[in-house]
This record gives sequence, C-alpha cells and structure tokens, in this order.
Amino acid sequence: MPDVKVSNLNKIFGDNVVLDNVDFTIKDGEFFTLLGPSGCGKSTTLNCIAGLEQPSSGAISVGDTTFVDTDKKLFVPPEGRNLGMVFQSYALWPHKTIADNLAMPLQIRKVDKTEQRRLIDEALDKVGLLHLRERYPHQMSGGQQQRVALARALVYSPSVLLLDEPLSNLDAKLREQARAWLKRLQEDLGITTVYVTHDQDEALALSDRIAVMSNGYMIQVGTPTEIYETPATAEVAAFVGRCNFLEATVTDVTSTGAALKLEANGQQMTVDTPEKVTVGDHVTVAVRPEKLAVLPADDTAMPGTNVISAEVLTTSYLGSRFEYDLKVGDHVVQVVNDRGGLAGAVNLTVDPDACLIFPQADVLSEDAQALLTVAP
Amino acid sequence: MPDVKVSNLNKIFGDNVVLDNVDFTIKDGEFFTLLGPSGCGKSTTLNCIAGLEQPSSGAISVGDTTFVDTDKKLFVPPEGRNLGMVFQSYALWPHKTIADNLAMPLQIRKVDKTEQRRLIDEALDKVGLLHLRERYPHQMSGGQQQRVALARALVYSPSVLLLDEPLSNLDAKLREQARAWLKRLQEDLGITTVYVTHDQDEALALSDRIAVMSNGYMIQVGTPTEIYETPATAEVAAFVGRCNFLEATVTDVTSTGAALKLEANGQQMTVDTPEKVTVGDHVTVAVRPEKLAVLPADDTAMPGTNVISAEVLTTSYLGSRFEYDLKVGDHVVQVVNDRGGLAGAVNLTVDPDACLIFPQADVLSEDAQALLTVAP
Amino acid sequence: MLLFWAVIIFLAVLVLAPVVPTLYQSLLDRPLYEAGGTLSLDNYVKLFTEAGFGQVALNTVLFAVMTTVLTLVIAVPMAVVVVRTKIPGGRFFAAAMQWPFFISSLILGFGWIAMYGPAGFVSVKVQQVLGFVPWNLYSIPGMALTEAVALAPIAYTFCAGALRQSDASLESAAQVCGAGPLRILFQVILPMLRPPIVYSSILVISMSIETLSVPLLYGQPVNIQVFSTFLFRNGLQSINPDYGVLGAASTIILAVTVGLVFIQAKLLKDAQRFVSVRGKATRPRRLDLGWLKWVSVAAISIYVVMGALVPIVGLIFRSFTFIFTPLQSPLQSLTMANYQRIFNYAAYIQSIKNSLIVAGLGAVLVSLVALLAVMVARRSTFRYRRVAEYLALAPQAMPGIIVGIGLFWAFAYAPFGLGSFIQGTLWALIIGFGLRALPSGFGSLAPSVMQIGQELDNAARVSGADWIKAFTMILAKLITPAFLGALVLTFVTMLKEYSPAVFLGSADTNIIGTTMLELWVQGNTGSVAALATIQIAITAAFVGLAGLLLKGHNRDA
Amino acid sequence: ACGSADGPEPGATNVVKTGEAPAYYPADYADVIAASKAEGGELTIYSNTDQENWDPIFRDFKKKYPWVTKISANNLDSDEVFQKVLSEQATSGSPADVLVSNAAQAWADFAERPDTLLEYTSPEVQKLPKVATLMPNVYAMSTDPMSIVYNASLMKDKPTGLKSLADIVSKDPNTYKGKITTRDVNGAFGFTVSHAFTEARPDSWTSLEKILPLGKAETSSGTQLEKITAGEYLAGFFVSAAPAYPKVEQSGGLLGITFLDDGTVVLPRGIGIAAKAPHTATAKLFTDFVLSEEGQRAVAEGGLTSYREGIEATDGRHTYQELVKKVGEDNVINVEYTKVPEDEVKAFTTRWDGLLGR
Ligand SMILES: Nc1ncnc2c1ncn2[C@@H]1O[C@H](COP(=O)(O)OP(=O)(O)OP(=O)(O)O)[C@@H](O)[C@H]1O
Ligand SMILES: Nc1ncnc2c1ncn2[C@@H]1O[C@H](COP(=O)(O)OP(=O)(O)OP(=O)(O)O)[C@@H](O)[C@H]1O
Ligand SMILES: [Mg+2]
Ligand SMILES: [Mg+2]
Repeated sequence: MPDVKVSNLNKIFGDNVVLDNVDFTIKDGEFFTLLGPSGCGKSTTLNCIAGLEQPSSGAISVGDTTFVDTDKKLFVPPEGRNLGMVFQSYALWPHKTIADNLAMPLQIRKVDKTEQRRLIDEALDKVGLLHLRERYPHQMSGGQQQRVALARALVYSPSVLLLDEPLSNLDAKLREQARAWLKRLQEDLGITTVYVTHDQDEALALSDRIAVMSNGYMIQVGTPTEIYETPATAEVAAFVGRCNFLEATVTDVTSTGAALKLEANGQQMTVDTPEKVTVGDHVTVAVRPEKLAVLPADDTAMPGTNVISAEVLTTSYLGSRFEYDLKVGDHVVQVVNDRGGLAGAVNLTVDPDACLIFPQADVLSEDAQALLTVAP
Repeated sequence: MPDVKVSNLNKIFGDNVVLDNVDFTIKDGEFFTLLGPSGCGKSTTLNCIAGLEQPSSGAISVGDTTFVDTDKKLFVPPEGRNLGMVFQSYALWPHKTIADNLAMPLQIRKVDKTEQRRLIDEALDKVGLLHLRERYPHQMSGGQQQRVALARALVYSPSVLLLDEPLSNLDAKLREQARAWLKRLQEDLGITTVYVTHDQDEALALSDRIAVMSNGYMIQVGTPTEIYETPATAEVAAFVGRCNFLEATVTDVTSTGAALKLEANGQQMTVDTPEKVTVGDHVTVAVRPEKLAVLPADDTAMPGTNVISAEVLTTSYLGSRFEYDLKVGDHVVQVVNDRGGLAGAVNLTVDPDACLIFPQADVLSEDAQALLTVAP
Repeated sequence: MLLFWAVIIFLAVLVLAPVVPTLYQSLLDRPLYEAGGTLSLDNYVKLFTEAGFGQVALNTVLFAVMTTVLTLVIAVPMAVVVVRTKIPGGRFFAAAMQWPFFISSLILGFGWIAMYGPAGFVSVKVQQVLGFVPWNLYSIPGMALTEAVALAPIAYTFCAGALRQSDASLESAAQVCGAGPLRILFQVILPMLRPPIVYSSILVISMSIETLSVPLLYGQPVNIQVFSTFLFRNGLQSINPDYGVLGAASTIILAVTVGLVFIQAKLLKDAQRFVSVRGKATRPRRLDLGWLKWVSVAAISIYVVMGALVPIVGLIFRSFTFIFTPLQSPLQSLTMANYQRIFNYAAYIQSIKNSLIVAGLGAVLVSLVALLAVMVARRSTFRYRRVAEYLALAPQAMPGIIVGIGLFWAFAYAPFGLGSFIQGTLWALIIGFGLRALPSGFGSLAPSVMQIGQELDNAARVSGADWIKAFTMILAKLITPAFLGALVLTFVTMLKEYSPAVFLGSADTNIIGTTMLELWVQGNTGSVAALATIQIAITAAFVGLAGLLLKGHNRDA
Repeated sequence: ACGSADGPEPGATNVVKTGEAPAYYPADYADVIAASKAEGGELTIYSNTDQENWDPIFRDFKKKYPWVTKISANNLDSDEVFQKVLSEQATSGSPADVLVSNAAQAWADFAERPDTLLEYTSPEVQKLPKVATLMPNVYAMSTDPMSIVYNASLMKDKPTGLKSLADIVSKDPNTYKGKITTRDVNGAFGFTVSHAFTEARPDSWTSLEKILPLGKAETSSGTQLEKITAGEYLAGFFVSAAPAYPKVEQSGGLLGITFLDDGTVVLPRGIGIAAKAPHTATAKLFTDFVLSEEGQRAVAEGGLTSYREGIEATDGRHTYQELVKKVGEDNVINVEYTKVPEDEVKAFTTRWDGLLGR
C-alpha cells in the first residue's frame, strides 16, 4: 500500500478560502484522521483526494501516481483513482440489493461473474453480513448499512480508503462499538485510511495520527497523545478533550515556569511550562477537568500544588464518576472526580505541571462563554 | 410549586400500545427525567402531560387541578394548563423577533404592556440574552435559540416545565456546558421539571430522579445512583452506562452469591449477588468497563478477585484514559483503564461484588452483538 | 461541458424565439411581413393614447387582483384545514381539491355559464325561489370567481406542500403557551405560509393576465375587455389588425410578468425567516377544530361540488341532449348525435388524435428537456447552471397568445427555411405548448432531484463510474417516479392548452381546444360538451394510469 | 350535414359525373385536367369555413376527380387567412392553393396587393348571375343570408324584420333590456354585415336607435344561438342563418327564425386562387367545381346557401332563390367587396357602439 502525499493544497470557493496551503503525508497502512469543527474544510480535503472537488492549486499523489497537480494541469477524475470511499449517509443505492451494490464497481472493472461472486461474498463476510446479500438497503438497520457501505468500498481492493464521518449516523451506544470494530478491521487489512470526523473521542480512539484543522488551516499534526497532552494552541486544547480556561497575568518568571495571578478571583498560582513568558503578559491557563482535584475547604492540600478557593455550584453523577461545576470568581470551572458528595466552599488543587499556558486567546464560542459565566 | 401525579396512563395508537399503565409522581421542585431508547414512549408521556395528546385511559393532575381523567371524561386542552414547554427543535416562531416570541404567551394572558416588557426582559436576562431581544431566530446560533425557547417557556411563570430533548440539537461540546447551565438554572428557580432524553449521560447528570422506559413500560424509577449501581434489569444496565455482558451457567450456589462457568471460554468466576439462582441456571453477567482491571498475564492478581484470561485486540487512547478491547473466547470485552501500553495475552480481574447477574437475556441489538463477536 | 452548453443554448433559443419577434414587431411601424419598416416607439405611444388601452389595463388589473385574492381565500384556508386539522374524509378532500386543475378553464367556463349564467339552470331555479338572481356572472367578479376556482388547486398544492413539511411543534408550542386554534392560525400558521402564498400569487396573477377563455366567454357580451381579449380581438378579429400595437401590448405584458417574477424573488429574499422545515422530521400533529370542522367540511364540499362537480355534470348532461335550456326538460331531447357528429367527421377525430399526440409526445419531450435542465441547474458544477434554471422557468411569464404569435413569426423567419418544416405541423404545437409546460415540468422535477443526495452519484463516481454511467446506472432509476409525476403534469397541461394553437395551428393540426372553439362558433354546443367530456375522460384515464404505474413502481423499488 | 343526422344520406341525390367537365367548358380544359393529374392529387385551402360545410364539397370533388386524394382546409379566422398567406409569401413561400373567406374588407385589401392572386376567369362565370363575380379573380362560393332568431316560447310577438323588432321591444323595454343580441361591429364580420345594412337602409338607424340600447354584442353566432335557446337572450338579429337553421329545426319549436322583411343582408363567401399556388391546376378545377351545379348542390348540402339557379331547397338545403322568394328581390342586400375607408369605419363603429352604450 502506497503513501498519500498532499502538497500545498488550496481551495477557494468564490472569495472564500476553504483550504489554505494544506500539506501532509500519510504513511503506508496508517490510520490518519482529519479532525476539526464543522466547516473547517475536512470534507473538502477528503473530496480533493477522492477527485470529487478540484483543488484551486496544489498536488496530490498516491504512491507513484499523481492524481492532481495544478502546475502540470493534471487531473484524474474520481473514476480513475481506484479509491474506496464511505460517506456519512452511506450512499447505498436504494434500488439495488446489497449484492448488486457491491457488484457495480466490479462490473465497471469488467470482473467476470464467478470472480465477482467470490469477491462480493468475501467482502460481505469480512463485515459479517454474508447472510443478508439479497436484501435491499431499506431493509437493514443503520449499523448494517454502514457496514455494507464499507464492504462496497473494499470489494474492489482500492489503494486507499476514505471515510467521511462514517459513524455519525449511528446512535451513541452503537457508535462506540462500531468504532472499536472499525479499528480492528483496519488493523487486520492494513489499508491506508483517511478518516474525517468532528468527534474528538473518535479521533483519539481510532487514529495513528491526527491532523487538527481549523478554518482551512492545519493547526497540528501528531499522534493522539501528542495532540491531547501537548496541544499546540489553546484552540486545539479546547477542541480535543474538555478543558477549563482561566485568564491570568504573569507576575513572576521562574526557572521552570511562571507565577500567575488569576483574573477570575485574584488568587496566585504557579505553572510549569517551557513556554517563554514575561512579567505582565496576559495569558490563558488551560487545565483538563480530570487534572483538577476538589478537597473540602478544611482539608490540606499536598505541598507544591496550587490551591484555589471555589464554591460548588452543581454536582452531576456520571455513573462511573462525578462532575462538579465550581464557581471561581465569575467563572465556572468543571472538574471530574471519583468522589461525590462535596458541597459549599471547597479547595481546588492542581499540579503546576498539569497546566498549560497559551497567549491570551478567545477559544470558546460566545455561546459556551455565556454558559460558563455566573454572577460572581 | 405543585406535585405532578400521573396515574395508570395508557395510550394506544391503532393497535399499537405506546404507553402501558404508566404511573409516577413527581415531587414539588424535582428534576424528573424520562429516559429510554427512541420510540419507547417518552414524548408521548410528556405530550399527555402537556395536553398535546389525549391518553386512551388514565389520569394526570398537577397539585389540586386534574388535567385529564378519562374516567370522569375530563380533558383540559393544552392552552388551559399553564405549563411551559421546550421542544427539541425549539419551535421558535421564525417570523417573530425574540421579544415578540416571548410576548405572545403574555398577550394571551392579557398582561399589560409595561409589565410585559419587564417580564420579557427579566426572562431574557435569566438566560443571558437580553441584548439580542430584537433579533429574529434565524439570526441566532443554536445554543442561543435553545435558551430563547427556555425563556419563552418560563416568561409566564408556568407551574411545571416540560422539556423534550432540548439539548439534542446542540453540538457535543456545547451540550455539556448547556447541561450544567440548565441544571444550575433549574436549581435556582426550583421549578418542577419533567425532562425527556435518550442520552443516559444527560439523565444521570441532571436528574433528581430518573424513570427508565422501554416499549411503553416504566422499568425502573429511581435516583441516578440507584439506576446506575443497581439496575433492575439487564436492559437498564445496558441502556444506562456502558456494560459488558457475558453468558454463564451457575455451577454452585454460595451464601453470598454463586459460582459460574463462562460460556465464552469455560473459565470459572464467583459473583456476589442477592439474586436467587439455582445450579444449572443460564445467566447473564453484567460488568461495567471501569470495574474491570487489566494486568499483564504474568502479574498476580489480588486474592479474592476473579481472574479471566484474555487477549488485547485494540487499545484506544481516550485522552484521560485508555480503552481496551479484549478477546475472551469469541467475545469482545471492553475495559476502561488508566494504564496504557498493554498488549498480547493479559489477565482480566474483577471483584465478585462488582458483577451483577440477571436471568439470561438478549439485551444488545443484533448490530451491537455482531460488532462484539470475533473468531475465537 | 459540451452537453451543458448545448442544454443552455437550446433553452435560450426556445425561450427567446417567441420573445424576439414580439419585441421587434413592437418597434416596427408595419406588420413584420411587409418590407421596409422603420423602427420607432410610435406603437407604444399609440397604444397608450388611442387604442383604449387604459380601460383594458384597468380591467386587467382588477381581474388579476380579484382572481388572486379569491384564489388565496379559497386555497389557503382549505390547505390549512385539510393538511393541519382533523376533518372527516381528509384524504378524499386532499384529492378532490385538485380536480378543477384537470379541467381546462374553457370547459369550466362553459359549465359555469350553463349553470350560473343569466339563464343557467341554477340561476333560473334561484330566480324562481327568490324572484331575482343575487349574482351576475358576466362581470369582473364573476370572471374572477370562475378563474379562481380553476386556479385554486395550484395555490392549494403549494400551500399544502409547505404545510405538510413544516414543523408541527411550532403549533404545539403556541398551544402550550395558551393559544387557541384561531390565534394559532393567524399568528403562527399564516405568517409562515408567506413563501407559498407569494409564489402562487405571482403564478396566479400571470395566469389570469393571459387566460383567454373565461374573459372571452363572460366579458365579451358586456364589453369587459381584459388584456387577453384585447389581443384576441385586435389580433384575430379586428377589421384592420394593427400588429405594431399588438406587439407593443404584448411587450408590456411580458415586462409586467417578468417584473412580477423579480418581485417574487425580492419578497422572499430573507427567506430564512420563513424556514419552518428543520433537519429532524417531526410527526405531524393535527389540530382539532371542534365544531368548526363541520363548517370547513361544508365549505370544501361547496367548492368541490359547486365549483367543479356541478358544472362537469351539467356538461356531461349537455353532451347527451340536443338543446339544453331551463325552458324545456333536457330529457325530452336525449341524443347521441353530439358524439356522432364528432365521430362522423375525420377532421374532428383527427383533432382528438392530434391532442393525444401533442400531449403525449410533448409530455415526454418536455419532461426530458426539463430533466436535462434540472440536471444542469442542480446537479452540475457548471458555471452558468443558474441560467438554465431561469430559462426553464421564464415561460411562466409568457402569455399563451404571445408564445403563439411570437413563435409564428419566429418560424416564418427561421434561418434556412427551417420554420417552413415546422410551421403548421404538429411540431409547431408541440414546441408552443411544450414551452408553456416547461416550467411545470421543471418545477415538479427539481425538488425530487434535489432530494436525491449528491453522495449517491459521488459514491458511483468514486467506485469507478463516469458522469454518464453514474446517471444511467444510479440516478435514472431513482428519478423514475418523479419523472412519471412530471409526465402526468405536463400531459394534463398540454392537453388543456390551446391558446398558442390559435396562431400555430393549421388544417392538419386541429386539436381538441381549437375544434371546440370551431364547434362553438358554429353553435354546436352539444358537440362542444361532448368533446369536453371526452377530454375529461382522457385526462382521468391518463392520471389513473399514471397512478397505477407509479404504484407499481413503488412496489418494486 | 347540419340537421341531416337522421335523414337519408343526401349526398346520394347529388349525381356527380366523374372525370367529366361540363360541355360548355372551353376545349383546352382537358389540359387543365391533365395538369392536375400531374400535381399529385393534393390541395391546400386556407379558409374560414368549417369542416362540416366543407365535407360534402370535398366528398363530391374527390368523386369527380378521383386522383385528388388529400384536401386539407384550414379553419382560420376571416382575416388570418390573408395575414398568414402574406407572411408566408413574404418569407418562405406559401403552401396555400385556394383562399376562401367572407371577410369583404380583407379580400379587398388583399387583392390590391401585387402578386397575391392568380388571374383566372372561371368558365362557369357565363352561367352565373352577375353577383357571382365579387372582384376580378374572386368568385362567390355561397351567399349566406343574415337572419333574426328568437326564442319562440318566451316572445309572444314574432318579429319579421328590424322595424318589427324595434316596435316589439319599444312596447316593453323592461322585458327586453339586455335581451337582444347582435354581432360585435369591432370584428370584421359584424362590421361588414351591419355596415352594409345601414348603407343600404340609411333610415333603419331609427329602428336601431330603439333596439341597440337594449342589446349586447357577441363575437360568434354559436354563442348567440346557445344563449337564445337558454333564454338569456330573447332575440338576435344579423345572426348568420347557416348555423341557425339546424338549431331551429332541432329545438322542437323553441326557436324561431325569420329573414328581415325590411332588408336581409347576404354575405358572399369569396373564393380565389393564390398567385404562387403549388397546385394551380387542381385549384382551378376546385374553383370551377364549387361554382358548377354539382358543386353548388354540395355547398347547399354542407349548410351554406347556394345561389346558382336550379338547386332545389330540399333535404335541409337552403338557396338564394328561396330567400328572394321570401323577402323579394328588392330586400336582398348583397355585400360588396370594397374597402371601406378608415375614418368611415371609425364613424360607423363609434355610432353603433354608442347606441349599445359601450
Ligand atoms: N460548493 C461550495 N461552495 C461554497 N462554499 C463551499 C462549498 N462547499 C463547501 N463550502 C464551504 O467550505 C467550507 C468547508 O466545507 P467542508 O464541507 O469541507 O467542511 P467540513 O469540515 O467537512 O464540515 P462538516 O463537519 O460540517 O462536514 C465551509 O465553510 C463550506 O461552507
Ligand atoms: N400519532 C401516532 N400514530 C401512530 N403511532 C405513534 C403516533 N405517535 C407516536 N407513535 C408511536 O408511539 C411510539 C412512542 O413514540 P414517542 O414519540 O413517545 O417516542 P419517544 O420515546 O419520544 O422517541 P424519540 O426518542 O425518538 O423521540 C413510537 O413507536 C411511535 O411510532
Ligand atoms: Mg464534512
Ligand atoms: Mg420523542
């Protein structure tokens, strides 16, 4: 299986720049995910690879074959690329049986009848639906349809598999199971896969590498751990996993990091960070909810951790854990804890090295900000 | 604020029994949630309370007022019930501004102009949207529209607030924040609230009490902890939170529980349970993913815990934790652990009192079952 | 790409063919066929100063406005009642509301005169009871009412479609807030119907401007002239027809109708405010009107019975009698002679055959052209795809008579003598009628094509099919039901059509509509009724057949 | 065919001599017949005449010259016959062979133009009355009288002419208000007939002044007849007799018809051959046939009024002679094919419409 190389891809609709110099390489057999909020250009990138969109400029090649190169005025139409693609809505042809759905790409490739049958059965077996080969799509559940769509994309042994939010039409419970199943299948087949999603859990769980996109830019490309633990920007931190953001001012710079004054309530905290800051900088401190701990106000915290006084607004039971909404000044901070039953004034503790700092940025939507503000 | 009493509610469409003797009481100021899979009759129940549906039989009263009583042939139409309701689609009138949307219920109640203005501003302020009072719904984001819908339902001080999946149209990130906000608001107002959702996380996080419904029945009514920790049936266990199900046969009955033989791989395990079982019974063992621990095959487990040999299929990184898909016989078992990096043969350990047993039942959909089966 | 260009050029030629000669004639000081004309604006000056056009314009405006208002008054409440409330026999009424659409307004007009005219059966009965007749059919309101009954199904269909899709929870929300049914109707439902109301109003206005039959039948004896009868009289019957003035008048009307289409676009610009259809479908909930529902049922029944059923029954009765007058029992003169006359003359039989050919072949061709236009407009990445849409919808703004006159001249001046091959043949009628049916075809296909997700063709492309294969292997099959629907609609439209034929027809190309006019002029009213009955029977048979086909198709899909 | 639905096949009585021209035709007529044979047996007629009128004429013509197999006749509006030919002649050439219309004005206008009509003198002219030649090269195919049709069950006094109608209505104007119909003089037909009448009987304006204020104008005789039958109108004057005859017959006494004893307008229907007719010889044969005795009998059979001597007014046929017998030679007003000047048209229509109150 070949590498996929996307270079300097640009796409402009009218005067709307939808892709801005997107550039990445996907290694042979890799599960590569494009992650980003709605409208950031994920589908457009994928469609450029599939040939369903023509890039305004840039080049895409798979192995030694160049699919598109605007400099050389080269463009291979989708039907010439031998890719497999699964769409969000599955796009099964409703008037054909499952077997006929799978047969169509083979007919186009002039595979002979008996071979067709063999390939179709093999592909359906792979997705566990051999017994339903004569059904029509509308006679199947959503999960089954999704697997048929995958079988159709695999039946003609495409060189690369493209998936555009293939799980988003499944209900929440099934989605988790389908996710794990998809991961097993891809590992078995070893096919190079490009996956589009706006669901960060999906991206983290499935991918070998993730490209986080925003507004047509690629902000960060890395393994799931890199993306989650060391997000390149506050935006990535906000988008991948849950995160609390607190505004602060740098009051002192130490060898390992900085001392900060929180704007929400004026308290001090120290942060370990490789980031260069200078005194007086306004910064945003980002902390994941599970990195925060809540103690009753009278308990003493471990030395060396930051302690911030807060007040419990609400407690939510999540089954396995508890989620607290705490009030820090006029700000709501979310904490996930194993321990329930806290109320009233509490102390919030956090290790200095569990905090990330970023130049001050508005990373939350206006809506989210409104929901996270309370009367102080 | 009054109690809501629903007694022996039945609803039959044609010969389809949609509600089957539903019976519950909601206490004053309580946040009561109807939880269940799609089509189980949640909306129908809520619509009966609102008066948008007429029950086939049964009675509903709020405080001392009877809204409907089929025995007495009493039916108060929705406009006579003074309830507040928020719909999944928000149902804001697209041709009216936000202020006009809120004004309509007040006009109907013949509130005078200046008082109207005061009430509208107060309600909009409560949801933080006072500055947008002259906008049209289509000029607002989904989250804002959802808050306007809530303001409209609250502006005339209804006796009970009815919410039909009000958060399901928001994107995943915003939904979490809106959920916490809604909880704070309801606690502040102390208004009796009936909430409909099919999202178990939402139900657990928000509710004082939850009623789990299935096929028109009410299977269990209880606090979130009761529902999560001691589900009444395997179905509830499957629907609320994630759960592994393993088939087993009872080989011995002990004072605290039973000894079982797993059908997946023939291994033995013991389970503490108050459930009465007899030797030879076929049962379903239910274990939550977070109650299972994974150890490298050569580590020794704590005495008294069950040890089941398994094999790692895939590891998924979830940011804060890791999820493993393990193969136990021909079965896939999901485990959530803090520890990553395990592979190959492992031991799965579980405390006897972390397992629940139920009479053998098919609780997973065909789809889910297919996804959780592998070649042994 | 070549195909896209071909489609657009084809549409442009088709649409502009009748328009260009009309514009040219309006600036010419003599008929097009006379050599050596000079260009000037004199015709317009003459039109406004001399020809009594002021009164005609006023009448036309009155007629159009009244028709539109009456149409809406009939159609909108009925759509609300039928779609949104619980009434007994709702399904039946939903179908019955469409009936008047299947009858041409010429036939409806005859039927109405026979029933409600000054000496109509109903009028005479009322006269006997009351001593006077409280209405006057031969007036602008009378014309408008008949036309409104004929056009109401269009507005009904538009509004019902919108109501069917709209989110029922908008009404539920009002109800829970405390609003009663009437308040919901006026404050929630009606304001949101603005797009279908505006859209159908524009359509009704342009149709009532160009309709010829009812104004001719009712308005002529009492000298109420509207635009179409003005064109008819000055174009066909005048002592000395002035083609320049005719051209000028046509141009003005063309401008007015095109203007209306622009206004429509403007009125609905901020269309977001009326979007009531959201992603997740909600289950429709019907309001209970209480006692009001019986009033509604009565009103709808009156519309269906008095508006369509009684005139049709009268017409069928008429077709079996020699003379039909309240002065004598029709049973005295029962006869088959009216039908015999039609089947005795080859020319009349030929006209029925011609109608079937024109409507049948035409429906297929128009639907195909419409499909091509839809595919280019909605399914291609072609730069000028919007142009295809506008061109396909433009004939909506062209009165039938203008299409007739314009094409007549266009054929006469077509290059390479192409026109003479077409002129006077059935092809001329197919082109003329087809042009007028194109917007309906386009309108009925476009939504269905848009409903078919783009990803279905994308999936085919990615799995190796080119544009053509993707269409033939995937889309063609999926579009079939919609295509059948368009066939029915265009067939019915073209079978009813006759006004362009007044100019485009010849001895060999009589169609039912022109034969009816001829028989009427001869005074063979019985045979007119017989022919009308035959036309209704054909329509019913065709609609029924298509319904069966559609059902069969749905079953195996 | 009108009114003949239940009688014996009347065509049987019209004996047509197949392939033989009458003896009095010139000797070289055989050349014309031969030329026609070479033309392929087709003929195209632009007319404002209905299929039913044409039917027996075509039938007998085809019987006489059996190689003529395809005759197509347009039924256009009276003016449109000429507009269409002119348009076609100006561009691609016209397929029209023979033109038939009763629009006197339009004929006059058309004939004035160069190269529109073929110069042809029919050998039948010598056997026909002088009125048969309407203009050079244009002959009368039929002469159709105008009549008064009234609803006999609603009108006690039977009108016999315009003056008698005026007397009847002025006795009881309330009953007759809006109940008299006439043809719209803004149309060619209405103008020609009404104008010819007032030209010939200038004193009739006094009667018209009594009748017209009660009247309404219609654009077709069909509408007039239907509405008189229904009782919407009580009477109509200048109603074309051709369509009226069968209606009156079928009505079982409900309708009455009369010619005007103070002047019956007769509108001749002109026939001429187009200058560039593709089938000139067949067109000549057709014109001569229509004027011949055999042809005139077919004309009468089709429901139009024949004017050649020797045609019996039986089997529902109507003739000019029958009319003359009823109203007298002096009271027949033949419409002349001349062009009325623009201002005279205007003056007339204004006066007429003024009386109608429109
Ligand atoms: N045909 C088009 N014309 C104009 N703009 C377009 C077109 N297609 C896409 N866009 C714009 O390009 C941007 C990126 O679209 P794209 O479909 O790639 O987003 P996405 O990341 O896949 O979002 P989603 O998660 O909602 O699918 C969007 O802002 C969209 O509005
Ligand atoms: N008007 C109706 N006619 C027939 N069946 C109906 C009608 N309304 C509801 N049902 C049926 O009643 C059942 C319960 O519907 P209900 O809307 O209460 O489900 P729900 O639990 O709210 O589901 P969801 O989560 O999808 O909204 C469904 O099976 C539905 O098909
Ligand atoms: Mg996308
Ligand atoms: Mg619901």
